[in-house]
Parts: sequence; C-alpha cells; structure tokens
Amino acid sequence: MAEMLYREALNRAIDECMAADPNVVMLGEDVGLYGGSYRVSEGLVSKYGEKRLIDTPIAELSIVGNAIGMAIGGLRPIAEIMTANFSLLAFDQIINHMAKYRYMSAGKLTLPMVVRFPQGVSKQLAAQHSESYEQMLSAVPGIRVFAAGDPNYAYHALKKAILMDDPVVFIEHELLYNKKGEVDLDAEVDPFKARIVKEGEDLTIVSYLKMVDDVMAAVPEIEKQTGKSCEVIDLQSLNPFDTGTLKASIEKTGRLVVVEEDHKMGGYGAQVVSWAAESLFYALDAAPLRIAGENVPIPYNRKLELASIPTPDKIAAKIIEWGANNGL
Amino acid sequence: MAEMLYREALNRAIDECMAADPNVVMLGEDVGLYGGSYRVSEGLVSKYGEKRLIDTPIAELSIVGNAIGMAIGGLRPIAEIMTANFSLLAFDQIINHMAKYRYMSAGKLTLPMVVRFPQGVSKQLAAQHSESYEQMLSAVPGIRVFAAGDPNYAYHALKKAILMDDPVVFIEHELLYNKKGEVDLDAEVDPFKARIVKEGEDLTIVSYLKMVDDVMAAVPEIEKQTGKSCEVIDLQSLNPFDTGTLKASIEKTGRLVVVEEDHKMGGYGAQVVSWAAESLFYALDAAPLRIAGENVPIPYNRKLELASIPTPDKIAAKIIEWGANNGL
Amino acid sequence: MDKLTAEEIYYTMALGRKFEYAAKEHYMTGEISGFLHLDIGQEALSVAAMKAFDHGDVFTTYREHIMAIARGIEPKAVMAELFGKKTGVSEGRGGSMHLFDPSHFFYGGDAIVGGHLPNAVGCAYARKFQESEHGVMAVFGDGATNGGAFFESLNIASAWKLPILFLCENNRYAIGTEITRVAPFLEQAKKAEPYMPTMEVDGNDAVAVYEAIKEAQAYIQKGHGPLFIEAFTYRWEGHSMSDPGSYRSPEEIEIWKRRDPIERMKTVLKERYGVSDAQIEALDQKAQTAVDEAVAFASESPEPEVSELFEHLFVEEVTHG
Amino acid sequence: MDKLTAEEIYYTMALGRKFEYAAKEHYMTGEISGFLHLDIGQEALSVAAMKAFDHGDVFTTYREHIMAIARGIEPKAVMAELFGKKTGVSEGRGGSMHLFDPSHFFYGGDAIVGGHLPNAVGCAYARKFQESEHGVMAVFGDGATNGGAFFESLNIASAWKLPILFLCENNRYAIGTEITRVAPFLEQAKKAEPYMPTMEVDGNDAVAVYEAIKEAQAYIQKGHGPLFIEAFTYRWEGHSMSDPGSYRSPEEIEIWKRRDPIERMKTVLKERYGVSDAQIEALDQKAQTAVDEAVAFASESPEPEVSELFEHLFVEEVTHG
Ligand SMILES: Cc1ncc(C[n+]2csc(CCOP(=O)(O)OP(=O)(O)O)c2C)c(N)n1
Ligand SMILES: Cc1ncc(C[n+]2csc(CCOP(=O)(O)OP(=O)(O)O)c2C)c(N)n1
Ligand SMILES: [Mg+2]
Ligand SMILES: [Mg+2]
Repeated sequence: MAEMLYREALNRAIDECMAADPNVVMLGEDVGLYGGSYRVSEGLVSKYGEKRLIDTPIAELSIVGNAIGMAIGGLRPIAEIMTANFSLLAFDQIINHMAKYRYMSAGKLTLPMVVRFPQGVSKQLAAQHSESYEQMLSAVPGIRVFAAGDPNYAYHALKKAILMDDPVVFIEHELLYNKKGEVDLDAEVDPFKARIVKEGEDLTIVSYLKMVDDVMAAVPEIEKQTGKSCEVIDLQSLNPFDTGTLKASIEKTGRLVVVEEDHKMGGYGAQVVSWAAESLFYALDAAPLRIAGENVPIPYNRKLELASIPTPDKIAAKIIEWGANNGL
Repeated sequence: MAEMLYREALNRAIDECMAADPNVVMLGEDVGLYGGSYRVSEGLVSKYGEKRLIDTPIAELSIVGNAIGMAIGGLRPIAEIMTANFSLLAFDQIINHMAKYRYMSAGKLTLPMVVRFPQGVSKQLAAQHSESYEQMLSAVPGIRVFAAGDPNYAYHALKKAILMDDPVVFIEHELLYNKKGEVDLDAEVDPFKARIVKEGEDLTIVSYLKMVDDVMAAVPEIEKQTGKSCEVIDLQSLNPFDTGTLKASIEKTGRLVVVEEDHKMGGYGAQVVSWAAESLFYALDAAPLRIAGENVPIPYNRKLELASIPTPDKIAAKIIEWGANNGL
Repeated sequence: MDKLTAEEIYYTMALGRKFEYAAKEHYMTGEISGFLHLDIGQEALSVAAMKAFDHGDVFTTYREHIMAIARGIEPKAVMAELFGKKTGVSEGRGGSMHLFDPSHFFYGGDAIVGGHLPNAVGCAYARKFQESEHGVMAVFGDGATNGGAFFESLNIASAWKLPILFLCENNRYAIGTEITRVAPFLEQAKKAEPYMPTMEVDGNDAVAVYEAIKEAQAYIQKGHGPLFIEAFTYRWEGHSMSDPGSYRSPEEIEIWKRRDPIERMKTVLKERYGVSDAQIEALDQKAQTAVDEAVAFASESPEPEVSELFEHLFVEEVTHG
Repeated sequence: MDKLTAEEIYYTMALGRKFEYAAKEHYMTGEISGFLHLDIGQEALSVAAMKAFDHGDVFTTYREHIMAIARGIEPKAVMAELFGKKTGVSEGRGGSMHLFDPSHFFYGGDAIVGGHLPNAVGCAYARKFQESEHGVMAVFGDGATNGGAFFESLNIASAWKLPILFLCENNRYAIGTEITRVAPFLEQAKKAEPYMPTMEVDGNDAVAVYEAIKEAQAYIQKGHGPLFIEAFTYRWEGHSMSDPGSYRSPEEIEIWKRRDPIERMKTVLKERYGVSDAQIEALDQKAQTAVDEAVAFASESPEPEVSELFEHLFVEEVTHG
C-alpha cells in the first residue's frame, strides 16, 4: 500500500512499464522535457531519454497516427493528447485506423497502444477545453475505454492498458490529478471490473471519473433526507462495461441512478440506462434517473459553468426529489 | 405533388435555395464538375458556376472549416462530406468550432450552414466506408441533426436547413439515393417533427434513415405472427428529437422498440430508450427493445456484412421473440 | 507612418502592457480564472498589425487581448470578459481565450491551435466572392505551423488565389517546446514558399511591422493571392499563468527584455517624431487610466444570470422535441 | 537492373494487368463487390517500386492489388480477398481496399486518403529507434497531397530525420478533380521541397522507377532522413468501377494509352536484354495461368462463416461486462 496522487500513480505505471520493456515509448506535446502539462510524465525523460519520451509538434492526427505506425513497427506507444477537445483532430486515426486495423486485416495487425487524455470541466477553461468524449469513444468497436476515477485504478488500469495487446483509450479527469489515495501496488486489479465504492441496499448510483467523488459527497445528504442507503459504483471500464456488477446491484436495490458530467443529450449514461431498461426492466421498481450536464457548451463564467454540470448539491436534490416522486 | 428520387429531392432543394439566394454556395469533393459522387449536385454547376459549386481538395477539415469562415463572411454554405467516415477528419471543426462559435461569442457570430453526408452500410464498402455517426453528432450542443428517410423529408428538411440560421448536420443514407417517393412541394413540413409512417395500437417502433424501410418490410410478418398492430415512427430530426410524438405513441401502445443500423454499444437508440425509461417508465407495459448493429467494424464479405446489421428478417424475428417473452 | 499613427501605436502598446499586468494581478486574486495567456513582450506585433490592417477581417488565437483592444474593442469590454462578466465582449461566456466582435471584423479568440485558419481561408473566399476590398488576416504562432490545418490553409489559399495574409508570430516556443525540436528549421515562412510570397519582419519593431502589413494589405487587395509574413518576437511571461516557464534560461529572457518593443517605440517617437518626454508621460498616464477604468468597470459589472445559461445557443428555438 | 529482375518486373506487370482485367470481369458478374479501384496503366510504377524497395515496410492505399502481388503476396490470396472469401489475405473482411500482410511488410490497403501517412511515419520512427536497416515507403496519390495528414507527415519526418520515402503517384486526378484545380501547381514534389530532397521520375518507365527507388532506399538507409519521389502516370480506367470517368477526354486517355508501360517494358526486354518474342510470350502465358488459377481458387474457396463475425476484433477477450 502506498499513498500517492493520481498523477503520481499514472507516472508510476508508465515508469514501471518503461523500465520493464524497452519498447514502451510515450509521445505527445510537452511530454518529454516539460514533463507533461499535468506532470504525468515528470522525471521520465531523464530516466529514459528523448528517444522514448517524444515531444511532438502540435499535430494530434499525427500523434495518434504515428503511435499506430510505431505499434505496427513493434513498439508499444502511449500517446498523450493534452486535452480531450484536441483529440477530435485525431478521431480519424482513432476510429478509422486504430480501432479497425486488426479486424480489417483478420488479426494480422496488432496494435498494442494507449491513447491517454484528460477531459472534463476543470475550472473556467471554457467551451474548447472542457468537454467529455467517453460517449463517442465507447461507441467504437475495436477499442477498450477505461476511465480512471482514483489513484488505485489509475495505476493498475494504465499498467494493464500498456501491457495489453489491444488499443485502449484511457480517460483521465483534469480535476483528479492532485487527488490523493491509497494504491495497493501488489493487488491484482481487473481493469474491466466496476468498483463498488460504497455498499447500500436501496438505490444504485452509477458514475465514473470525477462524478464519483461528487456522488459520494452527495450521499450523506441523500441518506439523511430519504432514510435509505445508497450503493455507489464507479464503472471504471466504459467499454466494455461491467454488466455483472451492475446487474447484481440493481437486482438488490431495484433502483438506478446514473450520474455523469457530460451533456445529457447523447451522453454515456443513456447507454447504461437503456441497457438496464432492456435487460433489467422487471427488476426495476421505479423509473431510472439520469443526472448529467446541461445541453450547452461549457461557459467560462464560474456560475454558469457550475450551472451546466452536476454538483453534489444538485445531485442530492435531484435524487431526493426523484425519490419522493418515485416511491423511494 | 411530384414523384422523384431522394437524390433528386436533395438536388431540387439545393437548386431552389441557390436560385433564391445568391449567397448560397456548396463545397466539397467533386460536387462541381463531377456533380457529386451520389449525383446530388448534378447539373448545378452549369446553372450557378464554379464560384458557387466549389470543388475542394481532399481536405475535410478545411471543407467544414472553410464553410464556417464563409458563413462568418456572409455566405450560406452547404458543405458536402463524401462519406461519413471522412467526416471524422472534420470533427474538430464541427464540434470545437461550428457548434460553439455562436455560444462562445454570446450570439455575435451566426453560422447559417449545413454539413451534409451520406452514411451507413451500403454494399460491401467495408469498415472505412460504412459507418454511422448520428450518435456522436447528436450529442453535440449547438447543432441540429436531421436524418432524411425519404424524398419528401429530404426535400423539405434540406431546404429548411439551408434557410435556417443555425448550423445543421444533415445525414443521408447511401442506399436511399435512388429511393423514389412523392414530394409534396407546397406542403409546410416542420423538419423537427417525427413522422408517423404507419399507425398502430400495440407497439411503437421508432427508427430513422434506411431502417424505416426495413422496419416497414418486417411489419407484415410481425403483425401476422403476433396478431398485434405496429405503429412505425420515422424520427427524422435526431437532435432535438420529437418527444411529443413519441410520448403520445408510447402512451397509446405501452411498448417501445427502437431500430437502428449503427453498432448497439453507444448507438443513438440508447438515447431514445433511456429517455423513455426515465420519463415514460410507468407508461411502459414491458421492457423496451433495441435492435441495432453488432459491435464490430463492418466486414466486406456480404454474408458477414448482413450479419452485422439489422435486416427485415432479423427485425421481425427479434420483435416476435421479444413479444413472446414480454407478454405481447 | 504619420506622427498621429505613431503616437496611437505607442499608446496602444503601453495600454496593452498595462492591461496584461493588470490581468495578471487580478488572476492572482482569483477574479480572473481559466487559462490566461499574456502578450507581454509582443506588443509591437499585436498592435501594429491590427492598426495597419484596417481593411479586412482578423482571425486569431487565445493570446489576443491586446489585439482585440488594438482592433478597437473597448478595454472595458475585454477586461470584463476576463472577469467573466455580463458586460464582457462575449457576456462572460468566452473568457480570455474567446473574444469575438464582428462589428470590428475581429473573430479572434480561437483556442484550438491552428483551428481558426480554415475559418480565415473560408472568410477570404467570401470576400473574393463578394468582390470586396476586404481581405483577411490570420494570426497564429510558430506552434500552429506543424498542424494539418495550417498546411491545408496554405494550399487552398494559394490554389484559389484568396486575399489572405498569414501572419506567423514566431516566439520560438509552443508552451515548452522549442520550434526547432519539432520542425526542421526555425523560419516557418519556408513552409509557405511553395505557395506564396513570404516576408520576414522584426516583430519587436512596431514601425517595421506596420509597414510590412500595410504593404501586404495592398498586395492582397490587388487580387494577387495570399501572402505570408513571419514576425520574430518573444513572450516574456510563461505560456499561460499556469506555466512556470522554466524551459527557458534567464539569460535568454534577458536578451529579449533588452529588445523591449515599447522602449523601442518610445525612442522612435522621440527621435523620429520629436515627441517630448512629457507627451510620452501623458500617453502612459492616459493608458494607465484606461486600464484602471477597465478594471473598475469589470469588477463592478454584474455576472450573467444562471437563467441565461441557454441564451445564444441557437437563433431559432425549437419548442417541441 | 539485371536481366532476371527485368523479366521478373515484366512478368509481374503483365500479371498485374491481367489480374485487374479479371477483377473487372468478376465485378461485372457480381462476384466482386464494393469499391474496386483498378491500377491499369500504372503497372510500371506499382511493380517496380515494390521490387526495388526490398528492405523496408510499405504503406499504401486502396489501389493496391498489383502492389500487394509485386510485394510477394499470392495472387490467389488477393483475388480471394476481392471475392470476400475466407482464403483471402484478410479472410474476406477487408476486400479490395484492405490488403495487409506483415510477413511481407505490407500494410497497404488504407482507404482514408492520406490516412496511412502518419502510420508510415510512426513505423519509420520505430525503424530508426530499432536501428534497423529497414526504412519505410509510403505510397499515395496526388489527391492525398492536399490533406493535413500529408503535410504533418512531411514535417515530422523531416524534423526527426526519419528513414522514409514518400512516393507520390501523380496520375493527375483524384476521382473527377484534376490536381491543378485544387493545388497551385501540377508537381506535388514542390510541396516537399522545404523539408527534404525531391526527385521526379517517369512513372510509366519501369526501369527508371526501379533505379530511382533503389537510389532512394540507399539514401534513407544511410540515415540522411526522408526523401520524396514524384512519379507521373495515368490510370486508364475510371477511379473505381462506379466511375464512368467522363471528366477526361478520349484524346487524353489515348495519349496515355500510347505510353503503355507494359509495351515499353517489353521493348526494354527485347532491346536491352535480348529477350525473344517467344520468351515474352511464355511470360505472358505464365501470367495468364497465374491469374486463371487465382480466379479459380477465389471462386472455389469458401466464404467465412457468420459465426466468425467477432473473430479478430480483439487479442484479449473479456468475458464479463
Ligand atoms: C489543437 C491543439 N493542440 C494543443 C493545444 C494546447 N496548446 C495551447 S497553446 C499551445 C502552444 C501554441 O504555441 P504557438 O502556436 O507557438 O503560440 P504561442 O502560445 O507561442 O503564442 C498548445 C500546445 C491546443 N490549444 N490546441
Ligand atoms: C479522407 C478521404 N476523403 C475522401 C475519400 C474519397 N476518395 C477516395 S479515393 C479519392 C481520390 C484520391 O485520389 P488520389 O489520391 O489522386 O489517388 P488515385 O485514386 O488517383 O490513385 C477520394 C476523394 C477518401 N477515401 N478519404
Ligand atoms: Mg509560439
Ligand atoms: Mg490521383
């Protein structure tokens, strides 16, 4: 067990993989000499050199496209996109190439690579620096999508992503980099499993990334007001998602709430709710609830910014109100 | 009333708008001299000249990016992306710029523009030419998303999209271009409304684009086997979607099936089902059903290709089986 | 350049620098947040380019406060935007990186590196289409010259002979990455050579910048097609307020501080135009007053209301659905 | 070029053309479907480039049947892929546009114009990293030279001095659009000039192509960085089987048919290497037999089973979830 920051956990995962395998390289804007704009690769260039910590030009299409070529050539690249919004410039490479080469070549090509990026609403970075793309990327067959909600998962899942032979999109949240937590270095963590953050009996709240913390902050108020107990699940792997853990929880509680930061229209939570509606309809005692961001670009002003996404207050209020109207 | 092909309806909409307003221009690969790879702009260059039918280089980022600049400069551009897959190269322009400029500028910038593209599984075009992106694009606040399922809607909705001051993503299906249908030229068509293709009492089947035809092809068998009647809805506008029409239908039938061609994981149908689960849970008499494509890139071989998407046979069989298990 | 213009440029540069230092100060207090990119050290370029290019549309990046002001947008409206206020040029929705004002033909404030270049090219198409005497100026950093959007823009502008001036502010760094580490050479104008005439200018010399841009504006107005100007300059501060900037040596920064564009312009005013120290002092004072007023205005202005969250998203509301 | 190589090149060109005509025929019957892009008229370039570049990885486009065969992939496996059969090089999943075979260092068959170029650059990075004597050849059309991916690739390959040869097949058209309508000049090599040495070669002259590529291969192997070759050629057929190709005049097509690369190579064989008509006839016959066998094989091979739909999607299966 070791206590560390989320970004330290990510750094350690990369460091260990680089130490173990000389084919692991990392590329992206300012990942080398600068140490990464969120300090995730801090100190690595002095250990592994500029050949393995590759500072790229501002050319996201090439960052991912080059990583694919490196993987074809026998390396195991970790591509960092500085902020999720810029990954849109690489969507062609992610979706048309990275996700499809193995299938189209009948398994002749294998792409052991990871594309990492921070996303989400940080603090007043405005519309071009605040978005969440898990819903788009989880809809692409051929890639795995992980979303790290805490240091322990960050460490284990990133290691697994680097070691695995399939391409992984690894999503981080900008407000989590300085989150501290225990990392169980020796544990066997299955990155495809969801994590039960808190057990409960009466309703299942599913979330991921930073919203897990916001849900946890809302839970005392919810439990106090409703007298019911909440089970909180951090989904962690978004594609595939751990239907087994969800099913067991929903069958126990009979109630489902999904909380996400992204815009509600088309957000990832729709996938979870629709899956539950289709396959667990008769286990649901009440209408499920989605709590998500508003359908607007993220505004700069702090008041508007906070109005556009779920916060612990709003999560609590919405769940309490929903509970009242749905017989909780 | 006039009978015409889907691509003729699109052509006519563009033609009329170009005739009425000299600021309407169209740009894209081979849209001018060649007449468009699906012949949508056929004949227009000889009427309106190369200044208004602009053949672009193969540079999708610029096609959309230039269209945005044209709109800022006072024109009303229609950008054509040859095939949906290539639109990924323009996702930065669509999502970071087109969808956000108006909001970020507090309404100072207005982008009267349309981005059109054909999508979907045609015939053996394989993984890089067969995808559907309505789910990604419908998740972006700041743009309207239309999906044309027949010539009448194609004509009216494209006209409206060109005349409207907000940016529109206009989705077409590659297998519909030669579909013939009646176009009521003088009708007032609200492009934001869903269309009830067939009325029915016992279950609501929601679909859009080519799947509407496949659903209609499946309906006789479903009705015969179950003895129940199907209401079939073509959603048409995907963002926003017409919750009013859906609500009325679901409250009448108590049952919801959503059929889409895209991969099931993360597909657009999840949005519809999750909306219904959240807001019409107590009106639903049974678990909703999603019928969608498999979670694989589209393979070239015809047998595999057809196995990867819904077909009338499979739609009928799945609905009949679901009906049997869900008390229909 | 006439004396009035010289004084105006000096004044705006002085105002710009004071504005940036004020923004920095109010970032420290938390009244301004997000990413704040200061333009200190680059004032000659930002101001002279805007003043010279008076017949056209401007598209630029997130490092644009001074450009916006030089373009004619009120310092108050810019500062209020940084403060996230309703009275800001984007009503507090955009912040520092997103200042737009079509009434000044200013569509600055794009924060996707290179992302505004295709927009600028499209606007140039519109201007040519309209047979307007307006051309377009697209301003971008050395970091933008490695991305696909930049290259596509050069090619299209050249193929279609569009009236557009590409102005590269080469300050050698894209955040922590020196341009020569990710491009084969320092001079990014070389990349434009196959497509259009190129010019190089000392970006810290306001007079040189002004004259180069005036010449360029005349060139593109004549329908000769696009032009490329590369201006070398340097930012004194970190990339944004969150960048300690430790990748640059103190010596390097010192060299560039000695090339202070404001001191240089001051000398020009005095030596070429005979402006007295007292007159310069008065201009400085006036600039300080404008900045103080901008800060006071920003600080006193109201925030937007939460009820306005959905305003400005669409022109046309859809009620059903 | 020695005689054996010359004969081999001639034979493969002849085989390639017959292969393409056979593919066309079986497209008409519906046994092949989707987009089928024929390489007829461009055989010298496709074959000689592959034969010359024998120490490296090749990344190419959807117009790649002949390249795949020249690279060493069995014509049977290519034809079977076009037929969508299990015995095809991509087991029927890829079709005409997606032929891959790492055992021949052939990662051809990308159908996003220019999309494979960043992949090729990344692979060149790996080869340099590994201090391999392999370099990379990236083949693309004139249509790819206007897209961001192309330009980013030139810049990165040059900045990092990667062992990569950019081979532009300039056949003047991207579907119906003539290159000079969307780029400022015909010669796309000009775009590479700021970044690397460039060469021009007659793409219909197999000997010239072979020699140029050999020279280029030696150059990149020496670690000098990237190189650009532009080869002018012409496709006789439409862009794909669905293109009537009416944007090109019959006269223009006629001119190029008179520059038939196969006839030219035949003359070389006879005049420079003293190969007799009978020997040429035998090569033609052998090529015809190989194509006939490929068609028979493809036509008799089984289709993949529907139960295999999910195979090859991932290396690691995840059962829960
Ligand atoms: C597409 C994209 N990638 C990365 C970033 C992050 N980023 C913001 S500014 C910047 C450096 C830009 O450098 P340059 O163009 O030289 O402009 P300067 O900041 O020096 O004025 C980077 C990498 C971004 N905003 N957009
Ligand atoms: C990114 C992208 N845009 C558009 C297309 C459609 N398309 C396929 S081939 C082609 C023309 C390519 O021309 P060129 O590069 O000259 O190659 P050629 O076909 O002449 O061999 C186009 C536009 C595509 N496949 N990918
Ligand atoms: Mg810079
Ligand atoms: Mg071509």
